[in-house]
Amino acid sequence: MDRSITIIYFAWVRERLGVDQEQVKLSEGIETIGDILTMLSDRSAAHAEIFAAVEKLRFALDQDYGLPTSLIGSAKELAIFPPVTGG
Amino acid sequence: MDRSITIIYFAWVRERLGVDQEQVKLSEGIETIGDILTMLSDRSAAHAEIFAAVEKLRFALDQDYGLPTSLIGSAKELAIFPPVTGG
Amino acid sequence: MIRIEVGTDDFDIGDESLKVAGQGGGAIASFVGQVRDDGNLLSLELEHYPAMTQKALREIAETALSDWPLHAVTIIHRVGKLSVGENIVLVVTGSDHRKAAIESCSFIMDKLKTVAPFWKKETRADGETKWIEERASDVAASEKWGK
Amino acid sequence: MIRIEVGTDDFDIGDESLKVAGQGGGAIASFVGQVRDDGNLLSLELEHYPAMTQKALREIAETALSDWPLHAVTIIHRVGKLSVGENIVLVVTGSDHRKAAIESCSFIMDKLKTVAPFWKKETRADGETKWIEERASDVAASEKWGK
Repeated sequence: MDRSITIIYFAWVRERLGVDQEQVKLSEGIETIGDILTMLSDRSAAHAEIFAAVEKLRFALDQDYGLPTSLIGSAKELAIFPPVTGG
Repeated sequence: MDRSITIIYFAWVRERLGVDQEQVKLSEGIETIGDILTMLSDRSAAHAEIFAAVEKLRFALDQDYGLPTSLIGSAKELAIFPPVTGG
Repeated sequence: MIRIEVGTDDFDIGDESLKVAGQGGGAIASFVGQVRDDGNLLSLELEHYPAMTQKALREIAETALSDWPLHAVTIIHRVGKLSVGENIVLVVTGSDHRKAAIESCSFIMDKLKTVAPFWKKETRADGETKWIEERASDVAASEKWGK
Repeated sequence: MIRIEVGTDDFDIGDESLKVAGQGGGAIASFVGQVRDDGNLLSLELEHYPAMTQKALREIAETALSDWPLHAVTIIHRVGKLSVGENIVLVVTGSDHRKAAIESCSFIMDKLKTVAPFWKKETRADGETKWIEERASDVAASEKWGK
């Protein structure tokens, strides 16, 4: 089974990574949001630094909030962003 | 000293008494709102009946809320009305 | 800073909000009370005690201004005959902070209901009229502020 | 019953209040948030997560409708570049009861601030830009509702 997921970034996460979104293949053993973060941390120093401070990030799987421990399941989109500041 | 005060009525108090306002002379010994109510109760059966149920009434002396025990002092106007229902 | 209007004229919520917003702060809260259609209500007759109304409303506004960090307070209350769906009362508060704006707007309405000398007489579809009575829930809402 | 708008267009508080009032009830509460002039702020850039924003706002509105006796809820949130004094957000709630209207309006704003996927980047008069950070007071305000 060849799973993949779209990762999208917002606000300073997007700016510091320099990308809006990226597509990643989910190899065997990648089951949670945390697993994806670990995997993405290999991509660049910026990825590693940002994803190390997980308490500064928020996550949404297919537009529903999730936690690093949340299972990816069949989600097609993982959004990674700072705490929201609208209103 | 010949003191007098204007009594003004609102809402159902006004309607049941059939008068908007009346002028009364304050004879010696009339010191509180309650004293005025007692004195006015002699004027008609409606006066007596309405002023007997003092808990259904509110009072303002020169546009400030008062109680039956409040001293009239040099007030020029006593308003007698039901609990307010604006808004 | 404080704007109080009592009269028969209607008001425009948008205009009044803009005026409050123009006095600074990024948080504007407002409340509008209208004559509510409850099935067979036709209209209300709003009576007031003119010499006392302005004073009572101003005191409420001043308390709000001293107890919350507000830039502006507007209170408009209509009198006379008002039909179902018509505006009765408008309160607008402006602050730097939404909590201050919303809380003070709520406070002003609660106090206005129990302190400002207005009385409503309703006319039903069958022509019957009745003076509206004070509600215990309004008294409780007013007292909970402890001021 | 629920009206959600997210876009660059401005809104008219008066129009939106009228629309809510037209759906019944005599109590209409509203809150407007604007870009606040703090001395040297020039503008804000509002970014959002389009696929999630509508959904998040709708869920907040639905919670309000299930927890308070409301006739209508309107939430409008602007995105893009907004200068000092411009409108950012509008919430309007309509009910038979002022307590329900005001409380639910406050609830919606508190939740919107902490749940809806919007981010603000400020530009100062000297050209410096900075992403605004979450405030502990907003988190506390949101959590106090326990829902």
